[in-house]
Amino acid sequence: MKETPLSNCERNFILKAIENKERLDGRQSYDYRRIKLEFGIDRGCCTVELGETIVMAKVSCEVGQPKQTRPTEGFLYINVEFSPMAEAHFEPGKQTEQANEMARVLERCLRDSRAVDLESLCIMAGAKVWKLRVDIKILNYDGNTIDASALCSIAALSHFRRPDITVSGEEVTIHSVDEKDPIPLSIHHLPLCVTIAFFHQGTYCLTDPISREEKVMDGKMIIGMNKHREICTLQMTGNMLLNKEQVLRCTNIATVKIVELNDVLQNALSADEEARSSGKPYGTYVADFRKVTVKAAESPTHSMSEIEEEARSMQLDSDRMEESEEEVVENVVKNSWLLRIKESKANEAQKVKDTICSEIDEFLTTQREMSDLQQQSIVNNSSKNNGAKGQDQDAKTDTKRKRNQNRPKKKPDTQSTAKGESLDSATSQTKKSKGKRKGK
Amino acid sequence: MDVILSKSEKIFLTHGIEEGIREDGRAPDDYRTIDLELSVVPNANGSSRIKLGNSDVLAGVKCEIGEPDPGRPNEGKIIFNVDCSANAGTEWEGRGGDDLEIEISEFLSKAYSNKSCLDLQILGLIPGEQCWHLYIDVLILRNGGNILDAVSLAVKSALYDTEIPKVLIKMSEKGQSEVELTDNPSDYIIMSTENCPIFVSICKLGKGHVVDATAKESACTMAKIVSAVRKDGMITASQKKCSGSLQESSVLEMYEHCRKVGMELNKTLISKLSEAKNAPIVGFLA
Amino acid sequence: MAAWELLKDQNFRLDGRKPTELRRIETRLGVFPNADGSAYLEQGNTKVLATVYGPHEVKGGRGRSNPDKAVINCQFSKSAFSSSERKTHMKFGRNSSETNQHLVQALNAAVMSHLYARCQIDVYVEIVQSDGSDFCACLNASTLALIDAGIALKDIVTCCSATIVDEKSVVDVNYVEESSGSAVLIVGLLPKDEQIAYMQMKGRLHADHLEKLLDCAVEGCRNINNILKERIGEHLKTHSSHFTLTRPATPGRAERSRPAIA
Amino acid sequence: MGICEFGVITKADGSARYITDKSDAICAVYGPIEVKLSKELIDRSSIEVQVYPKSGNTGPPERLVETIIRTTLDSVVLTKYYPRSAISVIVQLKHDFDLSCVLNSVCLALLDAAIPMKTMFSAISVSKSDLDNSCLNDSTMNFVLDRNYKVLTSYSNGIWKEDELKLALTFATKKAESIFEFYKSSIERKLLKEERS
Amino acid sequence: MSIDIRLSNEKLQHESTDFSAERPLHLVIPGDIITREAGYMRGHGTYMENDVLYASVAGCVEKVNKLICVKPLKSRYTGEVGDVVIGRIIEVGQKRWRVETHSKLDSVLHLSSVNLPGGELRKRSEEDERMMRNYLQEGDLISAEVQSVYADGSLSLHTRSLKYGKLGQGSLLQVPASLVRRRKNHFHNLPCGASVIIGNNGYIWICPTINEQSDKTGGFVTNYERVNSSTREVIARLMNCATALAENMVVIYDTTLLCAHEFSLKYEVKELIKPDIAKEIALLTKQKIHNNDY
Repeated sequence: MKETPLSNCERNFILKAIENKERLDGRQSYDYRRIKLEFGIDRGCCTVELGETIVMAKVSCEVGQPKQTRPTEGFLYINVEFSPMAEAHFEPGKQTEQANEMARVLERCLRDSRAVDLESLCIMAGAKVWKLRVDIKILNYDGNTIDASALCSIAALSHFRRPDITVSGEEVTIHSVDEKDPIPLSIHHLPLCVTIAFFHQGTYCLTDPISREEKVMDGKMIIGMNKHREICTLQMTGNMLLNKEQVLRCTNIATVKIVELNDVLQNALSADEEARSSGKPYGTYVADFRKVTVKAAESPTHSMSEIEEEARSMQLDSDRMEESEEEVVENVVKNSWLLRIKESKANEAQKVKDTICSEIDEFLTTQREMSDLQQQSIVNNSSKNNGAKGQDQDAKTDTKRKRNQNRPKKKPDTQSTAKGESLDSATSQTKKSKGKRKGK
Repeated sequence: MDVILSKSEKIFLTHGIEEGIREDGRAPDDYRTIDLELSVVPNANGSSRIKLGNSDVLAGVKCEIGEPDPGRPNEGKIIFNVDCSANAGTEWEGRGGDDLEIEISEFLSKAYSNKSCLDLQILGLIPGEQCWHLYIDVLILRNGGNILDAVSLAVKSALYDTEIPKVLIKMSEKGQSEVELTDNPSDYIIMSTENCPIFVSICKLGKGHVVDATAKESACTMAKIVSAVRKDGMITASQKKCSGSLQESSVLEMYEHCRKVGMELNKTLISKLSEAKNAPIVGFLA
Repeated sequence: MAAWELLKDQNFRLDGRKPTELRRIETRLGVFPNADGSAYLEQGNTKVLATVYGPHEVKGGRGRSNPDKAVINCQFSKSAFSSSERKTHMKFGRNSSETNQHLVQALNAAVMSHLYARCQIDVYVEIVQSDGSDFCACLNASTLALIDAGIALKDIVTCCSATIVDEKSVVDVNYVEESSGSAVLIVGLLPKDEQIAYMQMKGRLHADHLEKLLDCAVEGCRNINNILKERIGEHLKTHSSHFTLTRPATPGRAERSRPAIA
Repeated sequence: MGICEFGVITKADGSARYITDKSDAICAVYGPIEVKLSKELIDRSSIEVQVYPKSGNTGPPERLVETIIRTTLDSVVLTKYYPRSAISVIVQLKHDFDLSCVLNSVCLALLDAAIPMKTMFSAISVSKSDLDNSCLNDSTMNFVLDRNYKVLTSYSNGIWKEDELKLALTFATKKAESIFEFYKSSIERKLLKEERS
Repeated sequence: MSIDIRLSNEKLQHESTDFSAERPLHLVIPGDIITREAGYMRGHGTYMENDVLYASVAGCVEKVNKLICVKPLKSRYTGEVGDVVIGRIIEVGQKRWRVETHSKLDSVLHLSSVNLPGGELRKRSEEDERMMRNYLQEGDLISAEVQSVYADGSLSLHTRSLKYGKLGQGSLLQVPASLVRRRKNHFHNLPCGASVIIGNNGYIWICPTINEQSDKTGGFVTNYERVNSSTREVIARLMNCATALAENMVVIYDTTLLCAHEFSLKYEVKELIKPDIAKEIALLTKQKIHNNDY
């Protein structure tokens, strides 16, 4: 079966929506979809669901000969396969360009950044080493397979236990699981990937694109990074042109997103440990970011600056980090994360209030029928404060509708330029802050 | 390169050869100008570049220590590998050149399999355990006809240029022999390449036959005989190519022709090689 | 070793270059007259041949052709004797197919492919000798070959690598520096508008250092671009005498060459 | 009995994940879809089956399972309704291999994809130890039974005596009953859920 | 038997004389600004961005009134109506032939655009369609004129004049199309004893002298008679001269070809393939035509 191309009207619709900072699934530009990690009964098997995208990784190992040039290093081989299950047009066993590219990016991200300690995989120098193999299978395809695969493979590698061995002279005994407890791999850091898709010649960018967005994008920037803000790989693909500022902005976005993803990974791993120790066969963990950033979701213009702000604060954090010990580093990151969680769990009414306040701000900037709206929103505000938690959703749609009613009054161009300005100001802000730091 | 010609073009070309006037004015046993350069690839132990008319070939020799063949414990090994670069034309893209690559490398190993061509004993280090492996990689950059002759010239020149590092054989504490490379880079051995064969291809077009056929002439060739000729006129390997059939008398005639041309070609090449060894390297910049 | 330390103290690199100094660049256009375009490029000891065939009719069925623009097809290969250790190059391996893809990506940014609807442009690159920054040399040579073929380009896409040695960012990385394990950034740039058409980084690098390294690579691209421009200019000058005769003498005849306004 | 989840593979026309104590399999069904010219059948649709192990490549054991699934489906699926088309069944194992689990996941996925079938089917593995606790023999017998408890396919390992086979069949029939019950309740749940949304 | 092996560094270094000084050329490379002034028309080899006209190829700027073009040193042939081209049939299709003319896309020759044997105004029948391969088959060479240029740049050819049609015995040579000078006539019977057709697409056909009256049959009567040795030698000499001119980037038209032929007479034909001699002849020719200021 051949691949069905995206219809032109769909294409235009998606592009138009992106121009208006809206996405098909109602997410905000930099939101990830719901992430679910599920570990297998076996060690080293992990499934990641990123929205509808499903990726499965399985780590296996065998003993083999090392390279002559690197006699004390083991191997890490990554294989990516698009299962015909994921799309009817994927041919079984065929190495597509896309799979090839993914495998190379992941290899650079995990192997060339020395995330997995390959020297610890050496059994006997020059003769025997462990060969690790990560098989990644895309079971359901709905875009952003790289981020999902990176998360999945590093989770599987962290989860994996290799058989224990005893070396006596020239002989190597590999112990079965019953004889000796298998041992975990030595992993130095946890690199994860964030993909940023670009549209309209690089004017708009999104994280975690779904497949329909991927079909209309100009290109993407894949950033592999760990929580210490160390970039592990960078890869620009597709037909687009970026300037330096855009590249640096990408890394700022990635910095924020990596912290989120890293947290998901850590929580999932500990969830699995917990489940296993309590006798369950395996553990699962679900994270939904859309709730966390609800505030941002309602005011698109603010989200960008917000994320930049966050990146900036994190940069400041990291400056402190470099001076202090590693443990402190973790704490700082965790604190900033906890802060956000707290924020999200805060009083529902407060949230709604914030939303409306931000709306008011928006309207203030465009200076249109301010008083009228304020009255409206005050009415809304009071009504929602009275309302129960369950009504929150309705309330939001309510405000949205009202906003839509108001929208035609605004000129679309002014809106977009206003956004552009705010973006620019945001970047200049970051620059300034950097300058300050340098000054110190 | 595949050249398509119309029927009348072929007739014009064939008649010309029968009359002894080739398309470019050469006589039937004239070669085009051969450009020779040695040591073009610094990363190789020996290398050469041969331009024969429009054909362009690069050959590199690399020495590595490996195990000898069990049947010949005292000898080294030579391994031929031919690569048809896509640079030569779109038809060699991807797997396009594979067949030709195998054909040429097989013919090269056949021609060099005769013991008298190259002294392989000199490549032996520790009998039965270690020896030199000479990897001879040929890169065909442009195919302007008569590629086989050009390849053989390049291989012979590259071997002439090859400097094999000298090694010391020591006895280790365990009583095993060990090979140690000398630190001095100017300490090397050179093989005698006097007896290395050169290919001579003779193409039969109509009633005449020619050496060093151009791409167009190859396209009208009915039968072709390729022989690997040593400087003393001995033929170490030969093959007949193309679809046409040959009578016994013309086969013999062509072989004789091969021998004659081959001896002359060997003589000219050998005389030029020593000169080329000391010539400055120009490479692809000229 | 002592000499090495001395070099390091004096702010020199292992091969005696300053951090922002490029290796010597030599070029030659039109190496193979049978091709539509060809170029040879030396970047220090990395030596590359590139050939362009086309634009021509799409090969392998009309299904592959694009009615709006050209299909660019790249094939990269590396001769067995190119590096210090002999290695037969896998034409269909993962790495080479990735390199092909990346070359296409970078060239697509420069080629005005809408002018060559339904056509195919083949770019073949052969590394004759390798000493680091292979991809950069390949891309630079491909650009030169495209120019030699008279294919319309928006700008001369140039590529340069950068890495960090002893906490200093250095440009145009050689093999020794490349294999030292620190992060290597490769940038393909359209210098006219300073637009990045290709970017790749491997190895680990703190995000704060990215800007510095990026600046370094971009600067390198700009310098390479200036050198290439100069070389193309020289080539043009020595080979353009025929224009004095082929260019139209009277306006009347030239009017036939209609403008390419769509 | 196990856990069943429908619609896991959203891109497919129907899919199901079936988890038992022993195994865990995902099955996706695409169909009826366009068929390759070489596989086209004039009077019915062709059934393509692909089975992928949890890691590594498809090998001979998977090929065997593919054949078993195909022969079972050939007799169950009403292929003549969709001439010149293909029904593609893909199974991905997430844990150890178990034939009955794979086959049941296929049946559930076909139900989800609403591919017309003559009858539902259930697969049961019976090992000798199921029949006789004292038996340490690991011979297994796999039955695929239709709605009327008639045997569609069977596949055995080890040595089985005739009377043992009969015993195994009655055991399987009993188990099949509960599996069909399970199918029914799962489908009911799924339909209810769809109705609600 | 002649075998000539030379070392690469032995190549003669002729100092190249700069002729461009007489008529200064405006040379540009891709990305160079041609003009910032408004009001110019964008021609081939240029593009407009933010009201600035840039070059997209490396070559020479040509300004004709308000139209600015950049002509590259060499490129694939871009056809214009009325050009004389030489092409090779590569496919026989339904009612048309596909012709390779070294342009970016294959050209077509419609059955309706050829003269069929037996009269110019004969109606094309189904019989003719079946017989197409008998007229022109794969590999055959034709001379033709560009009838029209399609939107995608591919050419439609015609041979509806008795001077065009299938080519018989002779030699074909391919040179960069940019070296061919556009002339009124591209068919020449040279006084040295051969005919030459210089196609605008860079294909040059050299053949025994065409007899004006009897040979103009549209090429459907093929002559397989042996060509005599002296003619052959002239053809070979002309071939080598044209190759020498092309390799040294000297413009090619009847005058330069004759000029080179004249200079070559002091050498034997086979000596002309030696790169040094070829270069010498090309440079002499170049000098001469510049001095005469053609």
